Amino acid sequence: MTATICGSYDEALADTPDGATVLVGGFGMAGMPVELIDALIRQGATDLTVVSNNAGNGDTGLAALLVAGRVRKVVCSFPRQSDSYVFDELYRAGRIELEVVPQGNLAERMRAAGAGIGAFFSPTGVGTPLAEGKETRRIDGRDYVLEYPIKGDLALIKAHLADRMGNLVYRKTARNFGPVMATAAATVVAQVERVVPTGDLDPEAVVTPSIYVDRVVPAAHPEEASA
Amino acid sequence: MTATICGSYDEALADTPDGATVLVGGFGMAGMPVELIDALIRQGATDLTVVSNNAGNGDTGLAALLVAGRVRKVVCSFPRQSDSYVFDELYRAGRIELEVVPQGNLAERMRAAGAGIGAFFSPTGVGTPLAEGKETRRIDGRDYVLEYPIKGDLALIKAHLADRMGNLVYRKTARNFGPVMATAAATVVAQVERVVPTGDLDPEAVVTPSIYVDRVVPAAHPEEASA
Amino acid sequence: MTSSTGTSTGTEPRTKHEIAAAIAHDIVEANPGGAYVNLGIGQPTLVADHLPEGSGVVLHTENGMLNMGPAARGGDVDPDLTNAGKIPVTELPGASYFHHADSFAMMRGGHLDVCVLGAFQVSERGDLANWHTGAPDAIPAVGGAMDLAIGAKRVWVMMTLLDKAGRPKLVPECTYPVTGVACIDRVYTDLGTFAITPDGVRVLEAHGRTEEELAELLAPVRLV
Amino acid sequence: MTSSTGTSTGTEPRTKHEIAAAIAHDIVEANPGGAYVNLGIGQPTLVADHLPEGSGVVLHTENGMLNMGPAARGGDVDPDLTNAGKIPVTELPGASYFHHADSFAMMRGGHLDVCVLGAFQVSERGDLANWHTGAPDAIPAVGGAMDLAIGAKRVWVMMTLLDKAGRPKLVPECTYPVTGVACIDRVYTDLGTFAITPDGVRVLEAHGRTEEELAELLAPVRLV
Repeated sequence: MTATICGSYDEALADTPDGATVLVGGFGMAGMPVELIDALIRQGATDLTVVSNNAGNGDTGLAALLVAGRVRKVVCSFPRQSDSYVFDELYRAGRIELEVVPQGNLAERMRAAGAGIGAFFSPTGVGTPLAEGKETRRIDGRDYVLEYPIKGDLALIKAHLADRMGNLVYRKTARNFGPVMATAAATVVAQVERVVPTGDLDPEAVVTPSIYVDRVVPAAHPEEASA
Repeated sequence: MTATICGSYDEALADTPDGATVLVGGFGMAGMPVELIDALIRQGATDLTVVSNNAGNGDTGLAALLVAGRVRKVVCSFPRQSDSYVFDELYRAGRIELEVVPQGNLAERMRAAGAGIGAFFSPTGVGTPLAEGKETRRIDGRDYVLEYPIKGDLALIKAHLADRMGNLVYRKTARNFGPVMATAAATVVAQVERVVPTGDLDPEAVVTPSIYVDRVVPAAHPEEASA
Repeated sequence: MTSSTGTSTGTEPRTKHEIAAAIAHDIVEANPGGAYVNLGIGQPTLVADHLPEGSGVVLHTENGMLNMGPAARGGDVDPDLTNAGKIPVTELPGASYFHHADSFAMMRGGHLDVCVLGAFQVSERGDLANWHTGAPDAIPAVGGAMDLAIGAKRVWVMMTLLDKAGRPKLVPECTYPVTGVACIDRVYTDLGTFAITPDGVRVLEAHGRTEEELAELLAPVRLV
Repeated sequence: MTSSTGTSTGTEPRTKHEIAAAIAHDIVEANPGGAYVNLGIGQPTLVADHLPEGSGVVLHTENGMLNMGPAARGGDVDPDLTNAGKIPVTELPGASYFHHADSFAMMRGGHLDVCVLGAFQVSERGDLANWHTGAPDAIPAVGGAMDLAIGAKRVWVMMTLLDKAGRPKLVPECTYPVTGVACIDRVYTDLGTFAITPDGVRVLEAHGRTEEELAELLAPVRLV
């Protein structure tokens, strides 16, 4: 199935089921698919597991999804931030589950999901509370902890440009989790600044090949979708 | 240590020790660092383990290294080719060891070495003779075989362009094993068509970041090295 | 889903081009929105010639490219642009290049829709043998075969039903060393097309043989 | 290798800028051919201000960039270009961008030469505690701390030697939850610079304290 260029954020997320595991790109605001998150709130799916580096800032984006009561569990590396009061309150009230994962394990576990790896021995977290209860092994004189893939039902990511096939390029450090999340979810939705004609992206510089992308929503010119 | 631009292939390999494990890029002739292999033959290091997709064709390149008696063991996915008579003879005479590794495991095992992964459960090879004696595990209903990293002392790769810092870009399918081998060896030597000024490569399109590259040998204009 | 190019059961064995056309037809039919497909070295590459214009089928080559075009000719030949069989090919608009670890991650992660492979043998439970004859003096060489065997949502085989000695290649149990276990779900041959199902082997089409003749030829393989 | 900016042992405690300068000096001295360095969030970022022109030091930020430049100001601010502390930064010639899995592979694979981190505590065998105070009501948040702790050939700590209550942060055993085990090989503080060695903690420099006073302050940590 090659990618579909969608006319709206809402169209792209219309079929999101309750209970889905949703990978959400971004590191801080860079690469954060804010418009897709807003559409997910409008769409109404609930009982979600959200996998993202952070757990929302202020009252918008992920925080708004949390406020709306749609999220059962957050898997992230860094929930606690200066303005993560929405998550903090829900967490302290016991109304949301949290799995804290070291950032490198978070990325590598999604990479494993995308690459068909069943599990891997990670050098990160050994001897720490985050490895408690996990299988460890000494290999070639170094200790490792066994980590399992994190697979999404849905990934929401933000890229810079897409071509009509769904090839993606990113901008600077907004690339962050986008490419790895794109490999790790059954359905991948990318919001982009613009959709360019197929052939306009340099094949040597494509970061996310079209095979990983199911739906693309252009921001600047949504009317392009019907072109 | 940032990359050194070398004036000759010989200079780049002068310190290769006997017994080294050498990762050699290329898939067929595309991406094959022929001039570096020739320099390795001249340099004289012996008792080498060579990790490469193939085991040499005709009488040149890897085959010439094998003929010279410098290689103790070959780790590759596909030694047998229409013109791999040099390897075939050595192998049948019991004068060279062979470890056959499925191509995807070969790539992923080097990727693991570069990424600090201690070992990983691979979906490839399960139930086949190439998994015999290896640890297997059923994870989430699927069987996997445990594979370990392949780390090189030296990697010889071919790229298209380098900048003076050692950032690399490749050409088309000649990219193949280069980027992953560059992450997996203690010393990485890249032969390139040309060295361009730092800043001339698009940071979004760099494939091998300079951190992975120790020495660069330009082909077209070796006099650049002294510039 | 019905199989093949409109026809059901033929009275003549299929040529390799007819098999390739049937596979191309079925890829398109099973994937109306387009498909990402890897065609193994050898006869499976013929499938590309039968994909209709605008099918949305995108070809992957495991040496690091999506949207591979036809074989290169004359001045189009570029030694840096080959397929997995090391034959010079071309690039279509929308192509992308990636390194070997990324390319095999794409396969092993199950992102391709269909992979078509040649085979020495396929067992009735879908084991594939296509990398090694088992001859004691043969030099083992696997390439990407074991990754391809498990490297797509659906892995199909294209082969002759009988070997040169007239023995069936669809067998109760592979006698050659296997490439992958329970990984094949369909087998396209000159004499018939077969689905590997949990209950056994189902004849989808017969060509130049009746279903009864196929059952006799393949026994003791369970046909259902 | 001698430590610090030319001086050996000072009579005054070092300011954070002096500590940063000493670290910058030692990075350059230990890596005359240039170095790939990650500077942790907070005070370690000050080290960048003290790297001399032409040092060959290339800064990595774990959110996916090599050759990061100074903080962005005014019109240079680009929301798509930040460091790991989410502060807008700039790009130097020779920069490259990569995704999070590639960036952390770079760290975890041991490709960085030096990483400089803040700490709550460092133990005498080099355990690091810098992610969690252990307070029962604290919301756990680790970010990249555990990857950075094991993410370079040499991992150095920059901190005050004493906490706000005057207790040493270089301790026999971490009482806070650890970030990494036996991962720190040098500790730069206001009162002294310490090497973590297999035999114990060695005072490389003392500032505003004599070595004897440091030994008394840090006891029962073994100073060698």
